[in-house]
Amino acid sequence: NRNVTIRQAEALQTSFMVVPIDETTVDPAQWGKNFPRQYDGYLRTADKYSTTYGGAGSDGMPKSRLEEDPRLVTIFDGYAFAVDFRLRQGHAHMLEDQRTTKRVTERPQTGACLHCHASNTVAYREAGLRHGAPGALTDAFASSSAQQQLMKGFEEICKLPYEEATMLVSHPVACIDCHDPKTMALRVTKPGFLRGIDALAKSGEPLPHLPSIERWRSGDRAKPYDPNTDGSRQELRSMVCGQCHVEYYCGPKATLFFPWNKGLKVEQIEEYYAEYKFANGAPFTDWTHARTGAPMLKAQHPEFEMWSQGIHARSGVSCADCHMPYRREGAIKISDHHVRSPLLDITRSCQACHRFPESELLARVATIQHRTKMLMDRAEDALVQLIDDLGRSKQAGADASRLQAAFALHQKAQWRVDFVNAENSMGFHAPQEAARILGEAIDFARQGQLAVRDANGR
Amino acid sequence: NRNVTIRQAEALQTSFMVVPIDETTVDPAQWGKNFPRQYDGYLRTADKYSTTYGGAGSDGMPKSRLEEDPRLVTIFDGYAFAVDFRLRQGHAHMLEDQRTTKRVTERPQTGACLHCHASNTVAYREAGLRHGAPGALTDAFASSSAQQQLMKGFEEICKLPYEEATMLVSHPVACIDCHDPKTMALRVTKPGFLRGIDALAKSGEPLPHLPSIERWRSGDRAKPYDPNTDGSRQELRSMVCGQCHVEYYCGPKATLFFPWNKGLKVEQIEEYYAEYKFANGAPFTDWTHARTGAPMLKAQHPEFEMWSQGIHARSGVSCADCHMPYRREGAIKISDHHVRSPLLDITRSCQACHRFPESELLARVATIQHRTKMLMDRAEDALVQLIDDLGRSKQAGADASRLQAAFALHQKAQWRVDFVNAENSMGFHAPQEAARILGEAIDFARQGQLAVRDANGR
Amino acid sequence: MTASSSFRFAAFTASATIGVLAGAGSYTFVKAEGLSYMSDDPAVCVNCHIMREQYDGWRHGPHRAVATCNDCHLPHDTLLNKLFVKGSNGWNHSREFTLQGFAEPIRIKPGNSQVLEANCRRCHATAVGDITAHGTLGVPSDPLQQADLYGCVRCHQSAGHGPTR
Ligand code: HEC
Ligand code: HEC
Ligand code: HEC
Ligand code: HEC
Ligand code: HEC
Ligand code: HEC
Ligand code: HEC
Ligand code: HEC
Ligand code: HEC
Ligand code: HEC
Ligand code: HEC
Ligand code: HEC
Ligand code: HEC
Ligand code: HEC
Ligand SMILES: [Ca+2]
Ligand SMILES: [Ca+2]
Repeated sequence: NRNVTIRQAEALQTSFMVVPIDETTVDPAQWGKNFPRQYDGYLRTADKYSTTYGGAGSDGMPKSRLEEDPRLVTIFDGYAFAVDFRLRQGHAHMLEDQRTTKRVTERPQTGACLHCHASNTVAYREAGLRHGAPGALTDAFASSSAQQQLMKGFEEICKLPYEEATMLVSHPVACIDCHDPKTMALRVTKPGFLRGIDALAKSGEPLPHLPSIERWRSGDRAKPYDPNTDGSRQELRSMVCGQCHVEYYCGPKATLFFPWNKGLKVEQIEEYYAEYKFANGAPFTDWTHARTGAPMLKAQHPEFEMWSQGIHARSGVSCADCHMPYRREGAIKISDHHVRSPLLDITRSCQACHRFPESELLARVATIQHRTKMLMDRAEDALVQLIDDLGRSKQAGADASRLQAAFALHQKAQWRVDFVNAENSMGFHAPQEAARILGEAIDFARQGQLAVRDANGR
Repeated sequence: NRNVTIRQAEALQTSFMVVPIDETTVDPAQWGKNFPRQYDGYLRTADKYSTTYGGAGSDGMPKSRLEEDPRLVTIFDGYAFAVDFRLRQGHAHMLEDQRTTKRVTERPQTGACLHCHASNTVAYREAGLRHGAPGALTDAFASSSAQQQLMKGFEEICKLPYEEATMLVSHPVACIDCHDPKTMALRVTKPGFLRGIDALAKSGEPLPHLPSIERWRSGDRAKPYDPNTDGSRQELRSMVCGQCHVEYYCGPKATLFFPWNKGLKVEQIEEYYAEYKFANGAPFTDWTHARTGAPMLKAQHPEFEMWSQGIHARSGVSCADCHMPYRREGAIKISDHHVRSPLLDITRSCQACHRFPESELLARVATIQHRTKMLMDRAEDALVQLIDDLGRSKQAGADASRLQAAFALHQKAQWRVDFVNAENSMGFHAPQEAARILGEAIDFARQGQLAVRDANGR
Repeated sequence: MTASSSFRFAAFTASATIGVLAGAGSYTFVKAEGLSYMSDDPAVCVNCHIMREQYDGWRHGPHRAVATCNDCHLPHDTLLNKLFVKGSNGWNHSREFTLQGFAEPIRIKPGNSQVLEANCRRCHATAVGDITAHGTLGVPSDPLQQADLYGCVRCHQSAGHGPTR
């Protein structure tokens, strides 16, 4: 392969292996000895900041989304998110923020939560070995024994109560979760993603932004799709993020999963949940709304899903392109491991591709985000009014059977509002798609109000 | 832009003035003798075609929008557009299509209609001279005498009945409407646009896509903004189209005008109409809805306004860049005067800027247009249901005073649905803005239905 | 000489011979423009007005002072390879120019974008050593190759000819 020869010929050894690292090396500080520049950036994810919609504030506790938008307390009534729900901050805080949220301290949670809040590649494999998976921790990650260790351990840790499980990990996401210690090539290691992308590949949904899946589909499909061997480097620059920045189910009733079996669009995920049955045969739902009694779905940070609907994804622009732009350090270029809002570094994050002044690029983002926010406010108002109407007629003793239509509309409307609100770019990752989803949300919420009136014979 | 200067040079070298042309030369065939390539393209606008949403069909009468979407008959009930409303076709047909539409043959119309359906630069000036405007027809277009002729004639012709006025013109839009016969430089000649852009310049609305206006604003404003002297060439490549592809008022109650005094956004135009009073002091309205009795606004082809909200406009991409792409003929490049859907010539229209395969670019447009269409269907359904509800309660004898809120919502909802439906790119010119507008439309329509129920004490 | 370059040598001789024998096409080729390919002077690329846009772009681009057309568009691994690509490009473009059969806008061909990226990395090896060490950034990089978009030009599209829009 010609590329490989070029690479070997030209790759200059600008970083030196001062300490050996392998599949057992969790501590980023060790990796950092070999790659000090990347490690420095990685550590800086502890920095706090705010943009109009990004970041979580420049000091103290991350800002509360519930205080910023009290409608959310009504919207999530009866669910843990109504108790404590904050803005996200840098990777360095992920483990601590999870351990201290009231959603964990005041509500029982399982070890599944750790899937995206800690470096657990090794923790999973060790647990797998303890539970009888074959091989040794030093086995290459790609080996079938290592894969069995990973999946077995994942299943087991998901079953543990959170307090027990969290003792098994000690770092936020770390080098080993995204990199092969031998080659430093990118890799995905999170079980939820490995299963989710497999289901997605098997689905019929066209994926122009993931050409390696399209290629796999047109092949004999003898082996299942494997992102680490079939995926291109450019795709992996997004997939490593898709390990966590996705919608998920993470609760006691089933092992953590990504609902991608029918595709990544909001209505495809909704449809999958609608058909999904828990082990006990019960239909899928996250919780029952306290005010209305309607069965609810909770959407969480579908960045990967929304990005997939946008023009950037179609154009081969990866998460890392914008959130980990190349930066020059001395004579050489590295990927900025200070993962954060691109608006803090427009020059590197955007201007390589967009030859417009920084002020103009900021204005474009502001326009997109403002349109999204205005429409989202409109949708949340409609949703809250529906919840009030439903709540009132329940109190007035209207019998639930006549409110079924309204319940269904409540779920559909809220699922959509939540999908955009939980997504963290305020519409930027897919501007028209975000607006489309909100338009539907408004329709379902208002139809719900009509259904309530009509049900009450009026 | 250097390529451009080169091309101008080429254009001049390679076209020989075989016949003299001046401000009195209306007939494009005359101009065509000097510029045969452009003339050939101009003639080809007679060709018929269809894309998914563009064109008007490959043969016979242009397709009827009313047959394609019967909801429009309910939506425009009581207005001429409910009688005859077709898809647009090429420029060559503009005059004939206007003369033969039932909106003209079965409804009285004024000469104002001709503003955008004929070459009338000369017709206006001649009429102006007849009505005592100073100077001669040969005066340079920029001269104050010529401007007085133009405006006077425009006012007079607008007052005539259509049948009389249309005898004064004999060509669809022609060279002289967009070009200075001496230099072939672009120019705008339509009174409605000259007044509209003046009002827009005076407004406070930021116009990042029209930098010459921003520059004029920051100056001493001694002279009013003049697109023909202040506007850049790139801006004129859109403004010549903005002479006609815009929202307008064109009726008996006031001289034709473009409602741009507060800006180009859908709600800014709405606000301007809300404050506008006709000479007789009556508030502004286009017609009263036959089914509901609500005062209505009609939106017409706001391409210029929608384009202004899109990323392309902000990026300095003009109408002509996409709809009149440069094509090489032998050694020189000319602007394709066969103005039509860019989807019929992706290579020249898009690939000059987008390094993606034709299939991919077509897929992008399809995705944007499909999202828009789905949301528009949703909005039209909501609107029609509101009209039905209002109609029913009127029949049921509900007194109008209690329905005021619902009437207002009917107008707001319909204005927005119509704005997107009348715009001819099915959302492409500004994808997120189109979706935002439809989201609002849905909200107002459904709120209207709620208002009806609540008004009827139920 | 390696197996591949000896094949290339054969191919080059072949294309050169065809060039000499091939009537009108080779007439143009010999007459002037084709020969331009044998020079390293950018001015001669623009013997063809068709190269004007790129020439002007290059003259306004960030590399005008440091790299000429051939620094970027011809291989610099072996002389033979350089001659071969020169010959075949010169031949193709002359033929296309004579027949006027090429598609516009003119777009770099897959083979030539590989050559191009190799040159970026030849000159900037130090700068990009870290980012390329663990996996190529990746030719093919041209979307028209229906492949993933990676490689230098994905972000530095304007390096050669300035902003193209
Ligand atoms: C084309 C550039 C681009 C791409 C590609 C992109 N993003 Fe973003 N992202 C942004 C911008 C711009 C924002 C808004 C930042 C702000 O509001 O401060 C954002 C916001 C975010 C946020 C919230 C950031 C904060 O400061 O709170 C997260 C998390 C995020 N993106 C993750 C992702 C993931 C995961 C992917 C890939 C699946 C991705 N992004 C792809 C540009 C991009
Ligand atoms: C192991 C899971 C995981 C992976 C992998 C991951 N993230 Fe995150 N990311 C998180 C969590 C959890 C947070 C929130 C941390 C907090 O608020 O305590 C977060 C926060 C962020 C933020 C917000 C930063 C801020 O200061 O507001 C951005 C931006 C972001 N991630 C982008 C990315 C990108 C880009 C990638 C891939 C290169 C990525 N993430 C990979 C879990 C992950
Ligand atoms: C599939 C990946 C994933 C799983 C599983 C997951 N998280 Fe997160 N979590 C994230 C990402 C990504 C962010 C940052 C983006 C955001 O805040 O929306 C985040 C943010 C957070 C935050 C900070 C912001 C906030 O919501 O207050 C807390 C706390 C948190 N998660 C707790 C939990 C708990 C508790 C669980 C288990 C019930 C859990 N997470 C499961 C990926 C995940
Ligand atoms: C959330 C995922 C993620 C984590 C965690 C992460 N990296 Fe990276 N890293 C990336 C991405 C994405 C790239 C770009 C790789 C590419 O383009 O192929 C990268 C590239 C690199 C490279 C190649 C040179 C460069 O800068 O592009 C090195 C070396 C590296 N990372 C070291 C580290 C070290 C050391 C750590 C831990 C301190 C770490 N990474 C943690 C995602 C991650
Ligand atoms: C690696 C290249 C690349 C990077 C980095 C990049 N973009 Fe883009 N951007 C594109 C491409 C490609 C398109 C699609 C249109 C086109 O083909 O030019 C696009 C489209 C857009 C659009 C219009 C489409 C939409 O979604 O509204 C905006 C706005 C935009 N980019 C802003 C940004 C901002 C802000 C950043 C940085 C946070 C950024 N881009 C980073 C390549 C990039
Ligand atoms: C970036 C490219 C682009 C720009 C700039 C642009 N358009 Fe369009 N336009 C399109 C596309 C694509 C369509 C959809 C064509 C279709 O559906 O067949 C379209 C559709 C139209 C149509 C309907 C065409 C038909 O076939 O029926 C009209 C009229 C139109 N545009 C006028 C304008 C005007 C006036 C401007 C400037 C104010 C403008 N366009 C700017 C790309 C553009
Ligand atoms: C004098 C008014 C006027 C001007 C100036 C004008 N148009 Fe039109 N345009 C029309 C009318 C009227 C129609 C519809 C004709 C019909 O359906 O009979 C039309 C139709 C079109 C169509 C649809 C073609 C088809 O076959 O469906 C496109 C595209 C278009 N115009 C683009 C432009 C562009 C781009 C410009 C500027 C370069 C422009 N127009 C300038 C009045 C104008
Ligand atoms: C400000 C410019 C303008 C004015 C004034 C105007 N038109 Fe048009 N007309 C257009 C443009 C642009 C199109 C093509 C775009 C479209 O069809 O939406 C068009 C299309 C048409 C068409 C073909 C499509 C259809 O609607 O059936 C008819 C017929 C027509 N106009 C009649 C009229 C009549 C009658 C009047 C006067 C009441 C009038 N126009 C006034 C600009 C104008
Ligand atoms: C609806 C507006 C419109 C009409 C009508 C029109 N043109 Fe043009 N013409 C343009 C635009 C836009 C350009 C591009 C000008 C520029 O880039 O400065 C152009 C450019 C030209 C040029 C310069 C060379 C080139 O092709 O770019 C010539 C010559 C020309 N037109 C001749 C004509 C002739 C002859 C007619 C009548 C048969 C005509 N035009 C009708 C809009 C129009
Ligand atoms: C003269 C240059 C130019 C032309 C011609 C052009 N574009 Fe664009 N296009 C851009 C620029 C600039 C952007 C903004 C993003 C960026 O900066 O790359 C963009 C953005 C886009 C986007 C993403 C933004 C959005 O509105 O969704 C799409 C899709 C797109 N173009 C499609 C097309 C199509 C289809 C055509 C042809 C009908 C076309 N473009 C013609 C320059 C152009
Ligand atoms: C004989 C006239 C002529 C001369 C001299 C010429 N070119 Fe070209 N060139 C063309 C034509 C014609 C094309 C379009 C060929 C096609 O797209 O099939 C082209 C295309 C190209 C391409 C893109 C297509 C490809 O094959 O990758 C490159 C790169 C290129 N030329 C570089 C050069 C360089 C460098 C020089 C000077 C050493 C040069 N050209 C001199 C006529 C010429
Ligand atoms: C610094 C490197 C560099 C130099 C020097 C350079 N080019 Fe290029 N050339 C490029 C790049 C980069 C591209 C775009 C490749 C892409 O986008 O895939 C390109 C593309 C082209 C193309 C194809 C058009 C296209 O957009 O694909 C032609 C023709 C061309 N160059 C000719 C020339 C000529 C002639 C010269 C000398 C006057 C020259 N180049 C000098 C880097 C260079
Ligand atoms: C013949 C050697 C050579 C080749 C080939 C070359 N470069 Fe350069 N490049 C240089 C030198 C020397 C500089 C420093 C010029 C300066 O700083 O003014 C430079 C500067 C740059 C810069 C920084 C200046 C800027 O554009 O902002 C970038 C980026 C760059 N090159 C990218 C590329 C890419 C991408 C390619 C291939 C398409 C390429 N170079 C091919 C020698 C080369
Ligand atoms: C994902 C986008 C991206 C890709 C792909 C990319 N670069 Fe860059 N490059 C950048 C950014 C951003 C900078 C600016 C870094 C800075 O200023 O700190 C840069 C800077 C540079 C510089 C200038 C460094 C200096 O001295 O100013 C050179 C040279 C360069 N890149 C060459 C390359 C080469 C060669 C490749 C292919 C191997 C490449 N780049 C691939 C984004 C990219
Ligand atoms: Ca969920
Ligand atoms: Ca109107």
